[in-house]
Amino acid sequence: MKKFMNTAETMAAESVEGFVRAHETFVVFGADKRCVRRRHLLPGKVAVISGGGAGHEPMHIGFVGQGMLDAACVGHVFTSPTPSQIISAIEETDSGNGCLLIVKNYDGDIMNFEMAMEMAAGRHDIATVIVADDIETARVGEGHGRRGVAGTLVVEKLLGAAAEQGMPLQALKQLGDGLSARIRSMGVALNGVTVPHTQRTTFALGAGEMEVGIGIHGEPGHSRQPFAASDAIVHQLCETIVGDIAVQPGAKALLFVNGLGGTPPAELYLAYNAARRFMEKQGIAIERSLVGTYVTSLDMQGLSITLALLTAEELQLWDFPVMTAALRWS
Amino acid sequence: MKKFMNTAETMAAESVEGFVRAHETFVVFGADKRCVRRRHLLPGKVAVISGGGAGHEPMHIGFVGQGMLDAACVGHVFTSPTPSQIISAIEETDSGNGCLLIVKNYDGDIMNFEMAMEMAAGRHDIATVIVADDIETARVGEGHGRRGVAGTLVVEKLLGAAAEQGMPLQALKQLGDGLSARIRSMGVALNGVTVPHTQRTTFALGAGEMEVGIGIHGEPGHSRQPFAASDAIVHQLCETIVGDIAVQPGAKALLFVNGLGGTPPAELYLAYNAARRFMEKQGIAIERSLVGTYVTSLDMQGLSITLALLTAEELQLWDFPVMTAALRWS
Amino acid sequence: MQMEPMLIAGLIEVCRATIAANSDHLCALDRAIGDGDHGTNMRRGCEAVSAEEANLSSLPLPDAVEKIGLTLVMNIGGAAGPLYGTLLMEMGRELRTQEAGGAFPIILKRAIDAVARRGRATAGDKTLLDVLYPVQDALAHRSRLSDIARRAELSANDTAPMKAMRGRAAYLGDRSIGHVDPGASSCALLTVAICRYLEENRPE
Amino acid sequence: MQMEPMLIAGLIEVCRATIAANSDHLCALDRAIGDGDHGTNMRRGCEAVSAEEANLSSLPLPDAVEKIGLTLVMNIGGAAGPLYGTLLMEMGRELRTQEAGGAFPIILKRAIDAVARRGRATAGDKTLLDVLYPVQDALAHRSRLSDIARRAELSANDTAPMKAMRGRAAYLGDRSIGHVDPGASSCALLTVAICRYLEENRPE
Ligand SMILES: Nc1ncnc2c1ncn2[C@@H]1O[C@H](COP(=O)(O)OP(=O)(O)O)[C@@H](O)[C@H]1O
Ligand SMILES: Nc1ncnc2c1ncn2[C@@H]1O[C@H](COP(=O)(O)OP(=O)(O)O)[C@@H](O)[C@H]1O
Ligand SMILES: [Mg+2]
Ligand SMILES: [Mg+2]
Ligand SMILES: [Mg+2]
Ligand SMILES: [Mg+2]
Repeated sequence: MKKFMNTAETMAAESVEGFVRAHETFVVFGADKRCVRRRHLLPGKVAVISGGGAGHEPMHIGFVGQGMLDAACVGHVFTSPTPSQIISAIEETDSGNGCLLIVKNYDGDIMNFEMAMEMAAGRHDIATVIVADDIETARVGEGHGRRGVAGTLVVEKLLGAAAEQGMPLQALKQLGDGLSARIRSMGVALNGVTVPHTQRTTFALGAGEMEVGIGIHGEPGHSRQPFAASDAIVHQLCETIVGDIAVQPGAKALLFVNGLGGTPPAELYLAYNAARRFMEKQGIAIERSLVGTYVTSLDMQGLSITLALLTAEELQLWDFPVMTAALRWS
Repeated sequence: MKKFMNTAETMAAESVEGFVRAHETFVVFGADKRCVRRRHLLPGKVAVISGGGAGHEPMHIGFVGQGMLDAACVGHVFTSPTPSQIISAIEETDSGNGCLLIVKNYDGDIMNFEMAMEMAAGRHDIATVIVADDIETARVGEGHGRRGVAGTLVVEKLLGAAAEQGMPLQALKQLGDGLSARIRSMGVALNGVTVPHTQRTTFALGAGEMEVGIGIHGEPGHSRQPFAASDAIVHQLCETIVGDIAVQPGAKALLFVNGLGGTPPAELYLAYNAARRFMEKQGIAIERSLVGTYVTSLDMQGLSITLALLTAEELQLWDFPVMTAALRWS
Repeated sequence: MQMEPMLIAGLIEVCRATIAANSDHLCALDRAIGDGDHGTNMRRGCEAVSAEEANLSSLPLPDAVEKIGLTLVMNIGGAAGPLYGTLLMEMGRELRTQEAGGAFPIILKRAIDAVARRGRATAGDKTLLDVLYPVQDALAHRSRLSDIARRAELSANDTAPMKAMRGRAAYLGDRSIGHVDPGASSCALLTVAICRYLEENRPE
Repeated sequence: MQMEPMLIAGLIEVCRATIAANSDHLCALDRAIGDGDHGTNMRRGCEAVSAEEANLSSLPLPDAVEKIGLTLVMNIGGAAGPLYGTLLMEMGRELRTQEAGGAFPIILKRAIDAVARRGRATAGDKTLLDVLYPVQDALAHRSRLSDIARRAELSANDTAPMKAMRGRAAYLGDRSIGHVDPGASSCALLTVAICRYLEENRPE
């Protein structure tokens, strides 16, 4: 394991500090560096807040800025942020119009955000949207739900745009809850990752193996399979996704190929090419595309594919101007 | 070596095809897929063209679009494109105002672009800017010049913006030539890369080693050193850069930390943090920053640091709206 | 069971030392079926509590216990923070309402139920609850300290054949079978350490 | 030296086969001091020429040779494309201007000089020039084909102690010493193959 780091203890903090300095025109640390928030808050809008463990950069701090998140909290590596961080983010960004918390469906994230919400409830109007876009896990556990993975980016983009346009808290929650049935992701890893604290890989793969159905915390996935040609891998992921989501004839979609940290752009585009062909063969019109390294698992070599079936209004929210470190258009 | 690929022969082409499909709103293939060009050319402007081997994505195709390149040619992996590709790019984008070729200083690139220029010279007004920002090589070879590496992005951004604003060919060439003394890059690799055709790594590093002064073609670097803490590595790179470039008091700069393909954003930001501190200690005002994976060497784990000393006008060119796959702002 | 400031300080230290000594082991357990950080998480929490020790000793027992829970919540994060935090915060609150001593098994039962609610988990889900409930049961049956400790250890081992239904390990489905749950293990380690300490420093 | 269509076709095939058989070896040499693709590059070029063979055989010799060069340039890319391409394009042009036969060493000399200009390189820079010039010299001295082949092989080996001054290998400085230059090696392999073929098919 060779990483650009100084000590495991300071790694996440040093990285976030570099992030804030690199983007200081539009983000700033909250008090005691408990969160990263928009430098210029827009008064009158619902505050949109997210957070999670470190090791998934650029998510979520890379989505802080105009048209997306108002604040993001970063925990230790692969460890949910604490309620004190989340409360701090709420206090710094709530302009009196309420806060929407976007939470990935991990027990740790859910519990910490929930405790923060209980502790801050008296002083703030708070609603929560849980993102649970991962495909594999529903088959495994019984009813404890899917993980929140790369689809989180889509939810945060759409809700961020809607909030920027003045949508009130409850409408935002409804919009967010309505998305969950229409966003699905599935990932594959070519290697396990090394958690800096322990200097050990979370799982080890042989030269001819891959791990299918992985999440973003370095945890092993649904099954270990022989490594295969890219088209075969992409085909398997896409087939599983399409089999799990109700595709109406004439469906319009966003197709998102996400790198897990150690996979270069060229390979992601190659995978996108196959995914796009697959989806179009299914009669799904790919109206928007995103290819890049956005939701990572440290330096994991691998990728995930996300399909989001979107309405015309939601596609407009996707197109709405955004000005963050990781997503930027106008 | 596990990569998302089908066959080594088709890898580059499949990847570029995925790229074009993902960004089809603003890029399109040229005839016979010999180049990737802006979908909507701006008549009346000088055409800005670049190119190089595959394996460096998103460079250069990721810089095609409004405010940057008009066309880019992609060769085989680590192999300069052929004159036929470059001639095709010239023919498709020259609106009669001439073409500026931006070429990285590698013998292969130089020779192919030169032959293209000779073959197209009768029909087109062509000028060339050579980018040679790499720091280490000047010390090694005698006078054959430095390699063109991540600083190429800066040159392409500034010249692309100037061309978009109507700057004529010779003025663009002058601007480009003038930049070369003020842009310096240096890179470090934590592992060698596997060239898909040969399935073998270009150089092998032990668990405790790193290769300092590497370029972007997987070639070994200037020296092999014991792997170190990030701050020590960054310090060494920055010190070499600052020692090689004439820094005037009050200098304003762009600081660019570039990932080589296998290094995740979190580590790049951590390195940026240290680089920024270093530069500011030297009295260099970091006016603009860029952190990300832009100029890669397949899936190489590693990074490069680029310092560009820029005038106020050049900073404005940096800020000028750009709408490409990899760089986008307004 | 009469707690004194000295005893609180001793227990804090004994817990901190136990986790520190077993941090790598807990991470290894978590690597097998989770994300490899449980030891690190617990150590961070225990160190934060230790750092607060001077303030804690000056508080009345219920307040001290609740404060320990809050300190865990606010410093650990992950799943362990809210779970261990809720356990102690609820225990502190229960201690405060049930001023009369002697009802500790009931207090503990209520605190454990709060943990189960927080985690939407029940016994058998392969979590720290699978140590907490048996320990509470032993306590309710007035078992000797050494038997409580033994029960905790056995219960942790009993999580190995279980299929995880909660937490990250649940994502593995059947592949979680055959591994001891890290949270159950940390809970057993702490129980054993606390029992041993109480044994040695029995306030009689 | 009278070339015939049959001979051209034979030479094209012999070059293609030689490169195909040595492609991995050339990549290995290029991995040591370059980017590992020289064998792949040369193979792509030779295959493109082979694919054109039917068209080429119908052309007059100078045109055929120039067209081979252009085909190499337009298909190889990298450094090898312009270098080998220039060699053959210039040779074709020289063959055309110097219609009278017999001056082949001079024709070759001019073509090699064009390669040197294209690469801004000179003898001793550890490139294919360090095989081309000795081969031309041997030819000018009317050496036997087998001696020319031997000279090419020795010259390629002689690049090992040189320090590269051009091409990617130059970035390595002193670390380029001790390795045979891939371009020099491909050039020697082709020379040997061509000499052997001419020996066996000597038009006498
Ligand atoms: N929903 C839950 N209910 C009860 N216990 C849980 C739950 N989720 C996780 N746990 C416990 O937490 C332990 C993992 O803690 P830790 O590794 O610190 O957090 P994380 O899973 O966030 O990395 C598991 O071994 C299990 O005992
Ligand atoms: N400037 C140059 N002048 C002459 N020969 C050169 C020059 N640059 C490279 N070469 C030759 O080309 C060979 C490398 O070719 P190849 O690997 O196909 O191209 P690339 O270096 O672009 O990957 C070197 O071994 C050397 O013989
Ligand atoms: Mg964790
Ligand atoms: Mg090459
Ligand atoms: Mg864990
Ligand atoms: Mg090469």
